[in-house]
Amino acid sequence: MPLYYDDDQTMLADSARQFMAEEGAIKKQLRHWRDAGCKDGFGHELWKQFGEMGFTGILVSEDDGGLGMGHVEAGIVLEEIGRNLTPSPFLTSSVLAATALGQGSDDLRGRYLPGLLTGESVFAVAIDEGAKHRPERITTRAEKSGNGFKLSGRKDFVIHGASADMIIVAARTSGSDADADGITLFAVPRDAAGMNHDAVRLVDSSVATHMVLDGVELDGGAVIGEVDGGREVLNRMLNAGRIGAAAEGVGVARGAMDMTVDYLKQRKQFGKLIGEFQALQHRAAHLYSEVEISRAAVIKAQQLLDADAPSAALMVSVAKAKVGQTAGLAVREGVQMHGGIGMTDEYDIGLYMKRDRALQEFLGDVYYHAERVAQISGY
Amino acid sequence: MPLYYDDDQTMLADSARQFMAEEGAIKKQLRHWRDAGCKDGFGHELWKQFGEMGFTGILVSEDDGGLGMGHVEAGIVLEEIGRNLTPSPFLTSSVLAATALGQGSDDLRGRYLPGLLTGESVFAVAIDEGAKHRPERITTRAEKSGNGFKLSGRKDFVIHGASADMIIVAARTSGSDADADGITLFAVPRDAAGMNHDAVRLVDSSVATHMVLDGVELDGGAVIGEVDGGREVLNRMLNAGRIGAAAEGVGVARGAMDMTVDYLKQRKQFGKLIGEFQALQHRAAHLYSEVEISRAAVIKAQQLLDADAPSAALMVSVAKAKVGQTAGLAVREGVQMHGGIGMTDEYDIGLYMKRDRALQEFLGDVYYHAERVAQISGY
Amino acid sequence: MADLDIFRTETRAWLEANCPEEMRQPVRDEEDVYWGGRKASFKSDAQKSWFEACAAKGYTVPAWPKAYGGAGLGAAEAKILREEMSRIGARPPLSSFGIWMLGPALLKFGTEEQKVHYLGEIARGEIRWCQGYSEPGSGSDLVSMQTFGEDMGDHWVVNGQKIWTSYADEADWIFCLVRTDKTNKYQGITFMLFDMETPGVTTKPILLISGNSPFCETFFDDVKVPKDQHVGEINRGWDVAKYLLGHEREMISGAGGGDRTAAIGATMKRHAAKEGGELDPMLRAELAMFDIDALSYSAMGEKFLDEIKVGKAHPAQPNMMKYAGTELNKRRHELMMSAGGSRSLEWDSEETSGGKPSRGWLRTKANSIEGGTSEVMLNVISKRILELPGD
Amino acid sequence: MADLDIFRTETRAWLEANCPEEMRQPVRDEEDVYWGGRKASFKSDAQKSWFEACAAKGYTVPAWPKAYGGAGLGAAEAKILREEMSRIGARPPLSSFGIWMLGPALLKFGTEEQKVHYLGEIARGEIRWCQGYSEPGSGSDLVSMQTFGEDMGDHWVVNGQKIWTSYADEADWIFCLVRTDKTNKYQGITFMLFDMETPGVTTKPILLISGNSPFCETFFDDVKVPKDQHVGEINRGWDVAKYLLGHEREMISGAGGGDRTAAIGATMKRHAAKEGGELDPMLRAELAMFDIDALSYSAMGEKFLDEIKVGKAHPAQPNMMKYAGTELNKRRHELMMSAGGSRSLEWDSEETSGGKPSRGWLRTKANSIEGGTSEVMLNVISKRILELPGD
Repeated sequence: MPLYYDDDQTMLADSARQFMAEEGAIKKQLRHWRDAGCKDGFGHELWKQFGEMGFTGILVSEDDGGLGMGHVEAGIVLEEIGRNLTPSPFLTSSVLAATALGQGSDDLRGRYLPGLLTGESVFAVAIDEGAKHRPERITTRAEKSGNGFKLSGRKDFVIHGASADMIIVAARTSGSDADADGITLFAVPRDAAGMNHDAVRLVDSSVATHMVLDGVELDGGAVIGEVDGGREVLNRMLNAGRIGAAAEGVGVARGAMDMTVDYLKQRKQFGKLIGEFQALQHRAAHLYSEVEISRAAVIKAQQLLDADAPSAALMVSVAKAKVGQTAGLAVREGVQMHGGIGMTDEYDIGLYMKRDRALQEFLGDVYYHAERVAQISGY
Repeated sequence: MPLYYDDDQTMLADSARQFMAEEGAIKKQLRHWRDAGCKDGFGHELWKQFGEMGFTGILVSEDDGGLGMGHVEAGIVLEEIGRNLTPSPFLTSSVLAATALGQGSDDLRGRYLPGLLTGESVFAVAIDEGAKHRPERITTRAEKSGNGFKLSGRKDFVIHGASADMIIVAARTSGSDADADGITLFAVPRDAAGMNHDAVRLVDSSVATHMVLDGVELDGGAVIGEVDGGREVLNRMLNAGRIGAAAEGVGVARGAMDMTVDYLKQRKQFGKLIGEFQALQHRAAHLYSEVEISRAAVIKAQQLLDADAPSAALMVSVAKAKVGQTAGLAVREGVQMHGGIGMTDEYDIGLYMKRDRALQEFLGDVYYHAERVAQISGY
Repeated sequence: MADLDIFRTETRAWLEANCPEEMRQPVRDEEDVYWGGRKASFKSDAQKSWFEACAAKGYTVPAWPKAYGGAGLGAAEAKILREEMSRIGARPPLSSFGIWMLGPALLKFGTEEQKVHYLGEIARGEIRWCQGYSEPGSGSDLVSMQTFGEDMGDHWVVNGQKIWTSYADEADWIFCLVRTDKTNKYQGITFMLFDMETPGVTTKPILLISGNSPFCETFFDDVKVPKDQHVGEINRGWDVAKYLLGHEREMISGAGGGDRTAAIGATMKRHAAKEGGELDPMLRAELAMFDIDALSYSAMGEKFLDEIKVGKAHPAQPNMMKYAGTELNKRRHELMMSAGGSRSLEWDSEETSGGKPSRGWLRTKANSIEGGTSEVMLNVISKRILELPGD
Repeated sequence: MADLDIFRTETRAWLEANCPEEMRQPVRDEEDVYWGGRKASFKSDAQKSWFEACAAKGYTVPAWPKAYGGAGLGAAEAKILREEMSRIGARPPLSSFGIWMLGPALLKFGTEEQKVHYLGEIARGEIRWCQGYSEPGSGSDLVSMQTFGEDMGDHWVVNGQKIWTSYADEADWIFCLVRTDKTNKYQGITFMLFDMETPGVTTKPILLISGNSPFCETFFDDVKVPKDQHVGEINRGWDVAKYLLGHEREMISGAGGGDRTAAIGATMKRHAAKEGGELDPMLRAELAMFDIDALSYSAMGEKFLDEIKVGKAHPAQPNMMKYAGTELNKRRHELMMSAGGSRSLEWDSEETSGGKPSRGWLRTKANSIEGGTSEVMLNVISKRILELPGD
């Protein structure tokens, strides 16, 4: 498959770009909800519009009423989200949760997917325990109790946790903390007794929670996939989320780069446009080259995931790490080249730097994925 | 102690600079012996001149007829050696071997130091086993036999091995391969039976050997320091050699930088001196900054070593690694900024690149010393 | 030499007696420091007594002459005082742009009268100063500034706008570059001093990406400035400004020492352990590479200070220090954020005492912009040190 | 679609029958490849039979029209042939600047007569070509070249000097930029072709830091060149040269694939194990960072080729590919040298088959200079892609 968009994908990209530039614009969404101190950190109206556009169901099978598309298409939407820093539950709900639910029972899919498709429901995922992404190690326990389970433990960095109607929790039903097996995924409804959220606003104005599960009782129907067999579903969900975050990161990088290159063409210093200074030209050209290469890595990984290729996991980590490097460079160069005003809240470039930082951390940073690349490659 | 040269050191620096620029110049030494295919890779005449200048005895105590100076002074000479790419046995003989012999018996010092002082003797050290510097692991064994020892094993990267009158060999007299203790240093005379050298010319035109010890018989008098207590002497020798190599590396970096900056002021392209192009100006300025900082790190480490400070070992690894980064940058930028002619043997800049590469590898590269920095710092 | 030993013993004893325990805690932010001025109030009795003890002894500005409120210490003594204070982790009794910036300018260019008057006020923490250099549109190109002072005989009438005036909203007086001759770019600028309460002066804080507002926009609308309120000659203010910029870069260059140059690997490991995790092997490698650069830079800082003392440093060397030091500090905070993980993303949580990690990280991004951008530093190095041809 | 499947089956069978085992070994250096020409000789019978089989079938230049010695394959078929050859690791039957450089120029700018004559010779490996572009002093600034051809009616008399002429000492003919109008910088250059045995042509090999001499200085002393031996119009040679430079950058950009973009971490670990050691944790981290860049770049290479096929690639994109690809390759060899340790320093030992690691490492330093320096590539990207203001 060629590494560029086919006609359908190009159409989707055009409509996503136009929609996000208008409805998802920084002023209209990110700044609006941030300055309003919104407890969700995003707008439910926009989320419903996502539903009307069909974005919410991109990764939901057609049998379940979705579009049954792949990660390339989800990435198209995410790149525009990144470019406009549009706050929404798309990544957690329509990519992570939707991927997991796709492996769930008819009952679970019937209970949760319709609300997702219309943009009425918001989902979150609870994976991390501690400040770094370490899904290899899951200590939250789910004990059998009656015909169901009782969950106890603590989860961190649960994006949209306090706004979510349902949270997918990875818990241990057997084995010891570091075992690959013995993991089970649960769909935990918001009103489940014994689930407490400590909400914290993050640097990018999104809201995450530290989540405590204090003997949360669930019936067997809440299990996604097989009991003790959750690792495979978890990995599928993580890969979808990681390449999704990478695609959003490409959008962040491109948005920051475009804004900066435009600025280089307007700002004068020492009687010259600063874009005439060769040192800045070369740095901008190097950045362009890194952004192009990162984007290619992301599309390659998306295609491998869509093809269920064995090499997908490696390429996903390559792409997440590469985008992390590049987006970090883009926002640092962006702020530096903007000079003093780049440090002011009035200009948007700083918002890109903040979003990039949170995105870098989500589902594994450069260092985490570099380690994975080495391990998967066998060194 | 201030981090600049005092009056005596300034005088030494001036005479070393003048001497090396005249007698140790690239054309007169490195190219001459290289093009002559000299088996030693350096000139014995120059080595005797080192003796007349007193350089050979900088680290030899006054009681033993040396100057009894410190690593700052040795570094002054080494920086000029680096700047002129002067091939000589100074680092192996007057720094590494001299440091070890300083811990040796009156008999050993009396046997070997006079020849060193006059520049008649050349010494080498045999530490590495395999292609990377791993002194923590020594497998060459020295078994007791009679009132002496019998050495068996293989050593690599023995610089000047085939030219040396005496080779200091680190061997294991007890314990297992990776033990810290159980190491003994031996002074092995060139004519020792059972010692075979396979000489190889290296990229920088120096000559090293792969050395095989096939039951080499030595009497107890060949032991430097205590039997089984050689690790401490070895470390002292290694730190002296490492900071010496770092000082030479600073000279290599400065030589390459100066040559390149001069070229930027002469070469025209597109009707301009290439030194007028801001992109090159900024890269040159960054390089200058790295070179200055590296040099400060080296002098700091030298002073700590001379003061026998506990933090010396950390700073030595910091300096060796930092200089490795910087000298590498200097020679790469040097060749690139010279353009096509930088690739020709006719110009000297490529010789700096070759010497840097060998120096990087000698006594531990950037990665080896970065690992040491982490371990010594406790992470 | 003996005298210095005596001085050290006395100083140690004096600090023991006068520096309250509370004032020996690390400074977490600018809040923890006393900045002086009319609007100032002490955060605690300890802060008050520490400041007063120092002011009485001239230790708010130890190296200034006694006549101007200092202690008249020589270089060696001043060094000992610094060493003894940092030994017990004593906080500075008083911080201000008066001490760092205006003071040195007055000491070099001021009249005797100005020194006695203004330096005294600074030393006693009575007047807090702010700096009026940059203007919107000028940025790195300082001399392109437009704020104009019209000569009305015994006074100027100043109109214009300044930006990046630190804490202008809390300052009492401003030292300010004002164009007094439009026909001469460099020799048409006067270094003026005036009261921020003069009619026509207004300030507007600038909200930064860190969420703080340490800087203001400052507007001058027909501000009357008496003709005697200038440092150096009229129309020669650029000489004063250049001198101060050099001085500022020396200061910003961190002069070695301080957190900025410390190694962080071991701390980050403990930090990770506290969060119940290990350092990623790859992050560990990055930290080692950083520590190598940080420890090397701090050796450079030490060397730089030693060389300055004896005039061995290249006059443009502060530009190199400023460049390398600020780039290093930005990298340091990037790595601290990575080691801190999602916890360090928190913007206003208690656990992060109000988002110190993330706000501190964002704050460092200004390091390579304020006081001369990294790009300007590199230009200066290439021109003045490497003497590459200029265009 | 079916046709292509048939073609693949046939091709596979043909290769099986015609590509000797010996010709399926990796190419270690240019020695292992047949370059053709009058002075050429085959290194082995296998090389000879492989070349002759391909030449007969037009597979030395599969995509060229049959009339010019090619096989007239379409893009899809050519791709299949490439895939099948790399599947069995088949060496190219013939390499030459005629195939890479002059061929494409003639196909676009040549007369029918020139195509039949010169392309045929190239396809059959009869004539080996070299390129005469750069001159001492010109470097990146190609159009500043001085070699002049004086118009003598039916021929030119060429005087001057070229540098970096690859294997000029082994080549039969040269395609060469010659100034034919001193009054017009760009439109005063003619793209000439002439025999290296013409009186007045002399060559001098240039010794490189790698110890090899793949390039020469070439001198022209009153060289007679018949007026019909030029490609494109007289004084319009720059158009041909520009086209070829773009083509060359596409080619150098590695077009994805090949060693240049492969990950190396796992190989380096095996290598270290063979030398009886482990990878340093810090080197391992660097290798992982490199592999991330290498695998990303190879995805970019694939994307670039796909986009070129359908004309979706930005016309200046080859400059980005060339920049990123060559910088990556230099880094790759730096890391291979580090992993190889002191063994890889050896200059002429048997164990390193004559210093392949170190000589190969040094060779890569030219990657970012030849065919347009990295600096020129970055200039082009900033001007033509980012459209930053030019000076």
